[in-house]
Amino acid sequence: MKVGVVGASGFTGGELCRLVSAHPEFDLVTATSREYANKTVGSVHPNLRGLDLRFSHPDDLDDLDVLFVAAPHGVTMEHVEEYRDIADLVVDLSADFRLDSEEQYDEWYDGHSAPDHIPDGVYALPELHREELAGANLIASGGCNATATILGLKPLADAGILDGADVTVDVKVGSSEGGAGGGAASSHPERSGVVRPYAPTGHRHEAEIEQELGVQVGFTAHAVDMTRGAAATCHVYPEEVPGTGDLWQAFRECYEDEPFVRLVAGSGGVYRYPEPKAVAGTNYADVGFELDERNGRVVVFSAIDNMMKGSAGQAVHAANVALGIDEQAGLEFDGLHPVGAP
Amino acid sequence: MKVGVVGASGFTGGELCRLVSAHPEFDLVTATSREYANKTVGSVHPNLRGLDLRFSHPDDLDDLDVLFVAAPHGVTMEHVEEYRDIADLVVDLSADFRLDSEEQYDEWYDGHSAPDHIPDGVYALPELHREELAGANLIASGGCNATATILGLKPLADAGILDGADVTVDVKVGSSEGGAGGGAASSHPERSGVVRPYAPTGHRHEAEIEQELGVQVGFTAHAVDMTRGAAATCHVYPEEVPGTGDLWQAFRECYEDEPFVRLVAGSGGVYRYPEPKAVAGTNYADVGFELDERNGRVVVFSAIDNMMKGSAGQAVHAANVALGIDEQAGLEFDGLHPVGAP
Amino acid sequence: MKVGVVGASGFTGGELCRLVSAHPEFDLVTATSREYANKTVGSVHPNLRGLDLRFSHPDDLDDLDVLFVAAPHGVTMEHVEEYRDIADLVVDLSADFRLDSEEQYDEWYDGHSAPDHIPDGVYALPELHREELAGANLIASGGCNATATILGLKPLADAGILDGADVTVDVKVGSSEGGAGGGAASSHPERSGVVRPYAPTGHRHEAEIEQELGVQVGFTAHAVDMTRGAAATCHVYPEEVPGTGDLWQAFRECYEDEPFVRLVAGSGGVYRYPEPKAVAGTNYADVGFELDERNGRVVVFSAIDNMMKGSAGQAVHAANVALGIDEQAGLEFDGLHPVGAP
Amino acid sequence: MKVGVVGASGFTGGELCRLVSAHPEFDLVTATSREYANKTVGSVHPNLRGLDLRFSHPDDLDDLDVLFVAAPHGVTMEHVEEYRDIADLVVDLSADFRLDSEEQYDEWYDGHSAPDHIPDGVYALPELHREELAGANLIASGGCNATATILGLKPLADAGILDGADVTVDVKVGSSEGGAGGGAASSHPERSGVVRPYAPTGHRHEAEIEQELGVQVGFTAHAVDMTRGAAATCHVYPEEVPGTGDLWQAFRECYEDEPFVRLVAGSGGVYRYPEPKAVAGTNYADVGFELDERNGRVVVFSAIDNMMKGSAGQAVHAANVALGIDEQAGLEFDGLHPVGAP
Amino acid sequence: MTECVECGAEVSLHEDLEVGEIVDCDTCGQELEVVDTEPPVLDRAPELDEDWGE
Amino acid sequence: MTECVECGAEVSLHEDLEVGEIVDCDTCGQELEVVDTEPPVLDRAPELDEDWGE
Ligand SMILES: NC(=O)c1ccc[n+]([C@@H]2O[C@H](COP(=O)([O-])OP(=O)(O)OC[C@H]3O[C@@H](n4cnc5c(N)ncnc54)[C@H](OP(=O)(O)O)[C@@H]3O)[C@@H](O)[C@H]2O)c1
Ligand SMILES: NC(=O)c1ccc[n+]([C@@H]2O[C@H](COP(=O)([O-])OP(=O)(O)OC[C@H]3O[C@@H](n4cnc5c(N)ncnc54)[C@H](OP(=O)(O)O)[C@@H]3O)[C@@H](O)[C@H]2O)c1
Ligand SMILES: NC(=O)c1ccc[n+]([C@@H]2O[C@H](COP(=O)([O-])OP(=O)(O)OC[C@H]3O[C@@H](n4cnc5c(N)ncnc54)[C@H](OP(=O)(O)O)[C@@H]3O)[C@@H](O)[C@H]2O)c1
Ligand SMILES: NC(=O)c1ccc[n+]([C@@H]2O[C@H](COP(=O)([O-])OP(=O)(O)OC[C@H]3O[C@@H](n4cnc5c(N)ncnc54)[C@H](OP(=O)(O)O)[C@@H]3O)[C@@H](O)[C@H]2O)c1
Ligand SMILES: [Zn+2]
Ligand SMILES: [Zn+2]
Repeated sequence: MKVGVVGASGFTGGELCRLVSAHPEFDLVTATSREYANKTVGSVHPNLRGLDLRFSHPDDLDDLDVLFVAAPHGVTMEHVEEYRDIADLVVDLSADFRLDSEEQYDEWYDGHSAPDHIPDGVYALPELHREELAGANLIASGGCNATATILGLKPLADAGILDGADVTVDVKVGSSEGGAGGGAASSHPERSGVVRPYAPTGHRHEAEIEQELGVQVGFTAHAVDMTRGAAATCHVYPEEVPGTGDLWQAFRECYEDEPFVRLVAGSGGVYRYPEPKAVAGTNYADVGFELDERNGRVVVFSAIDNMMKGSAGQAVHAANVALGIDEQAGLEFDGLHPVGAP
Repeated sequence: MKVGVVGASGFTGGELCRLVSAHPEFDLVTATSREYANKTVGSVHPNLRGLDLRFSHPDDLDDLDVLFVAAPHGVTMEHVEEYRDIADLVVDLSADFRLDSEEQYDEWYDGHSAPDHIPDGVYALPELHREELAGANLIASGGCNATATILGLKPLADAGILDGADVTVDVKVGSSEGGAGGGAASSHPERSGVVRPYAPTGHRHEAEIEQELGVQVGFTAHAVDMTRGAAATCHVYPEEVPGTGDLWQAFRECYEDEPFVRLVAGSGGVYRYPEPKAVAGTNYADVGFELDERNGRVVVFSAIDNMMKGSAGQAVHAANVALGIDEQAGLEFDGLHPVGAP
Repeated sequence: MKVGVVGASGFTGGELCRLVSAHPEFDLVTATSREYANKTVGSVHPNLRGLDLRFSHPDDLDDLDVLFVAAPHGVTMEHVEEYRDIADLVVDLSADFRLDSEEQYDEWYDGHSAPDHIPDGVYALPELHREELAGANLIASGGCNATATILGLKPLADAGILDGADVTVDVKVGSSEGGAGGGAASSHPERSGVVRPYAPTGHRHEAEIEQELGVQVGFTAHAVDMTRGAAATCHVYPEEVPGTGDLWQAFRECYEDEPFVRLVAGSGGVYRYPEPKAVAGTNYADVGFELDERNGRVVVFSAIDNMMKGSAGQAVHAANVALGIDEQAGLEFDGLHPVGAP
Repeated sequence: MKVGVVGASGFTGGELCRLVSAHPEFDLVTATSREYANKTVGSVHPNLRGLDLRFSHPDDLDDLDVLFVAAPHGVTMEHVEEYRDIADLVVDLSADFRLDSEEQYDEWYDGHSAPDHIPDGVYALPELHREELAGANLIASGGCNATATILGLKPLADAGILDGADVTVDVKVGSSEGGAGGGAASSHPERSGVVRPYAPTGHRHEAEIEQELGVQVGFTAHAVDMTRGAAATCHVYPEEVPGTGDLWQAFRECYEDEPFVRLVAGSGGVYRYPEPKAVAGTNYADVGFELDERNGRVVVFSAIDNMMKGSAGQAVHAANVALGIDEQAGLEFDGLHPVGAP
Repeated sequence: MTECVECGAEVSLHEDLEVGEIVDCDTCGQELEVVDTEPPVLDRAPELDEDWGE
Repeated sequence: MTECVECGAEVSLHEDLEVGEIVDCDTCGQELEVVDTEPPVLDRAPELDEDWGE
């Protein structure tokens, strides 16, 4: 299948190029960049030095089977007609088609310029939307913080444990979440070693979380010193505190057949709970929990690589589902150990 | 004044040596280590290479004005008679004398072997106990996570905002919190780049927090990739949501005369909220907050250097108060910028 | 093919498990650990959680086609009879069979306990020994610093540019080079952020370098803040200074058909020269150079992942060659971008 | 004394503000920034939040006793008349007045626009120019890499060991060396975890090194993952190899009375040789060496904090000497332990 | 096949199991002590906490 | 006062010195073994190398 990537000079765009070019069913034929047009993809992404491909301008897109768009919010809604014309399947990584209604965009973003296409957009997480994804032709890949949160809380939502519960989500993310641009705050001297509240309140991912889980959460995100990775710690105070057995059952029911969600909790050794470096480079979401009986609290941990399960990997996974390909195709990498701060 | 440090080869003990030796009123005459006895203090702590002092054995302590004890939990309670005999003022950095009653030790620790001395112990934070500290002769320096939490939430407690509120504390800490020992989990390859839940529930600092604030909190601590620093994010859902003005007033009332607590919130630039690297090496606690009206939540951020305000700095500050010395003596360092992951 | 790994709980052993289990021709049937016998491999190596295998004791090795040994120096020489009995091909990652003669072991190590097997050992780098490797049954995988150095300097050696030249090699390595054990010097607080001379002179890899290149080098290694990776900067003062064209020719002649050596020099963008993070997780050695006409110096840069090209990857590559399998089998991963400090 | 800082919003300018404001003889009255004029100094430098000072525009400089200029190369030469008019002592941190002659500027930089002032400039290192500094009124603070190199090699130069020797200098530096600006290459995701050759050959600090030591060196600089710090490893092949005793004598003679140079070599423990994190935040240069008898090589290690001994600290030290103040005034901080990657 | 007391998943056990041996559950990772062998009975193994200064 | 065999600086020694004790030179940091006490004689202490995989 002929596959293109818009925004290929960016971080998620580069990750898509990596995944698509190693995918057994995909051929990477187009990778766009305005800034680096005509340069080799490897000149920007050193891991793709072996790729025999140069960036082209996004105005020069040709017919494709699949088009991944990894541009800032707003770009896809502006070009959606054109993109859907060019490609049978458009997978967008921005927030442009994640929410179900124009009203939600008005509330959380700056309005929507292509509202007619909103109903076609399917939220990409196969763990929640596997059936709607089959045959979809406009897919909206989720936000990375939202993905970590949704996957962590989904079992509790399904088991009714979130009904009436107070839920706080405290997220820690790496610097790649900011994309390849980056101003003073993301320069190495300022960004190294931080535990920096960057979205104390009002994070727009709350909209997706609420939509997907049906629960309102208090959400705060912190930048920490890693490049890849997002970790969500969800503090849940249920109306009725469940037992550990109930929790295991809820998590296992939800995920035992999921190829990309692993339960990690209570194990011995160094890696007892989900943590982002254990999933770096992979499409896994590791989720786990602990019961705090004293305080009537369930603590859920969820860890993903924001470049993978949090964006490019999720997008390819959803495309696989939509196209009826083996779900795990192109997403087999299991990660590294030891690994520092990937 | 003649000052000694027990446990001087450890992390907080080394920090105490640094502070004491540069303190205008203190003379560092004794620094104990069993492992490094007779070696220069500088051979373990490279920043103290200029110090003309060798470690001595803790069995050889002589008369002192002040004795700081930076040994693991249990050591001070075992030697407390001896220490108080030797020194007019004993400042202990462990948890041995932090709690008000033997019952609390039975609940949270493994019992207490010198319960008669418990009533004499004064919790070290001058922001809460300045008056009791004056003239104290047994001081219990607080836990670092507890300190960050207590200082963050104190203004809300004083203003009644915590009454009936749900409170969750999500802490991120550096590797020096584990002390100078360290097994596999704290080796560089395993510990780098982590966001690792290390105390998901049941952290013993809950006891101190509850004692000092009168409120029960759901507490979870994560190891992150820095060496010095502890950051507490406190998510508070008050019964009645205060306004931003009320919050500012609560924080200012609490801290406007405090030399070591700074309010940091809403400022522009890169450093808008408290973060540990901005206080590294200093005795400051930076505290700030943000109101989440949508979710009826107050988010409080608190950042300290666990080696300073979280242990050695707090201990010296308390000693200054107890001895009637200028509170800030020996604690004037303002930190560095830029600084990476200190 | 049935493949086993001795020392599988260690860093290079874990990497071998990862590579072998994903290798199209290999079946990982045995992974030994004395400390973790009967525990799942995934309990130590979180990236291998999906592997359905438990550690066994090294005394319980059964018949195998290939045995990789990733134990400390000395273990293989002690067990070499047994290992060669059990497996048709033994690939050792230690230094036990790297040097050509017993005399060299006496000079650089503490003597050799199985000198009869020394002649059978083939140094693993296919770039230098592809022909001897075909059909070998005892392979000695090279040292990581030596590998980086040898691959960097080989083109100059072949082109005669090293004859009579002064050569200094200044190496920077990550913390995984020290293996999974680790004392105080490799604890996170002490090891973070270092530029620490750890082998100023007399590094034992000089022996391999001299043997493979026929040139004596002044060698110094520094620990720097990364987990994976070794970078060698080779400062060469040739008797006669070559031109840039000569240098390109030397490097291209040497490596143009090599699947795992890439020439990286003078390119634009951020990644202009070889650097370890661009090869992390891969089996590539990136090599490049710059001519310093003013000082009559050729500077060669060489970067590898010490877990891969510097150990486990090199070992699998050599095994592939020895067994007549596709050289790149199991070694296709191209690395990540962006990536922090992997 | 009334002191001003031009370029106070930058990294070295911020460090100067920190040092000047805590200096017993200095009053920081002016800190310029064009971008942040009228904002508080603390809004850019969070460690200076306690400073009651706002940035002013560099056009509005008033009479001063001392003016430190921490602007990019070229600014001081353009404004030198004005600056010397305003202030009795001008200390420039750029390269504008470091070299002895206009010819050298033509060779290494882009010419000089105020050649008449070149003869007045005194190179700031008191270890080399203490006498000329006394009473100087134009001081040129040295380059950070040059400073590390010069201080490391000076004892060998004085002892004649460099005469006819081959000298290679391999430097590792932190990200603050690039200043507060920073493009893609210094963004956190790209700059983290690097060992990146950034100046393989032709570094302009060679000019200073040659001028100060009278020896030509092959110089290569690498960016590594730290924020503060520069470490120079100097590989020296003397015509006649000295003994260890000769070397100790050379180093001790050179530095035994120097307040800011410490000899660190051969010690036990974790910190055996100079390393940047042990001097972070301080004005120390740690220097040490090892003899490589096998290769006829002397390896010299030198470590500084580029923000301190490599720029702002050196500048204040030189100003202290020029003004006849206690040399160590304002430079007493001894650094931290443990400390991660400062 | 024996159930993990932590998560309820089945734990695969090797043959010559001995009382006192520690195995880990491959679903939840819980360390389990073999308290009986015929039939195998597993209980939570005593935990070794990481030592964190406080 | 005794000279350090590594760097030649004088090493300050405490009183009840014992043979076999290790002290470090405060100039060069060399670990020194006390081989005699009256008068004190110091020699280089055996070094414990960091273990680095290779
Ligand atoms: N980073 C994450 O963790 C993450 C996670 C989930 C979702 N996302 C979403 O993924 C998208 C990309 O994020 P990123 O982090 O990869 O950002 P990025 O690194 O900044 O890359 C964005 C790319 O888009 C291209 N671009 C910008 N404007 C464009 C336009 N008008 N038309 C075509 N191309 C344009 C740019 O390339 P040229 O200027 O060279 O054309 C740039 O390389 C965003 O919508 C983001 O919200 C990111
Ligand atoms: N690290 C933090 O952030 C932090 C914060 C707040 C409070 N604290 C508390 O401060 C204390 C010290 O913590 P740390 O992190 O500095 O630990 P550390 O680095 O492990 O140091 C502890 C020191 O105590 C000495 N020691 C151990 N047992 C002793 C005994 N029986 N008698 C005398 N000395 C003994 C050891 O030295 P020798 O074996 O050489 O004698 C060691 O150097 C602990 O109670 C800790 O909970 C630490
Ligand atoms: N790390 C590198 O970058 C690197 C590079 C090139 C070569 N090497 C070489 O590779 C080898 C392994 O290094 P590493 O870094 O992986 O070390 P490591 O992490 O310390 O692992 C060594 C493993 O060997 C096992 N072991 C120790 N003694 C043994 C014995 N007598 N019999 C059987 N197994 C034994 C240990 O497991 P149990 O105690 O659980 O049995 C341990 O897991 C060394 O020879 C090293 O020089 C390493
Ligand atoms: N970083 C180091 O390690 C280091 C070491 C040794 C020497 N130095 C030298 O120190 C100087 C400053 O370096 P840095 O790293 O501090 O750079 P920096 O962080 O980029 O700061 C430079 C400052 O100069 C100001 N500036 C720029 N152009 C100016 C002009 N025409 N007039 C007045 N002010 C101007 C800028 O502030 P506004 O734009 O806000 O006015 C900026 O804050 C450079 O010459 C550098 O070579 C640096
Ligand atoms: Zn289980
Ligand atoms: Zn000495």
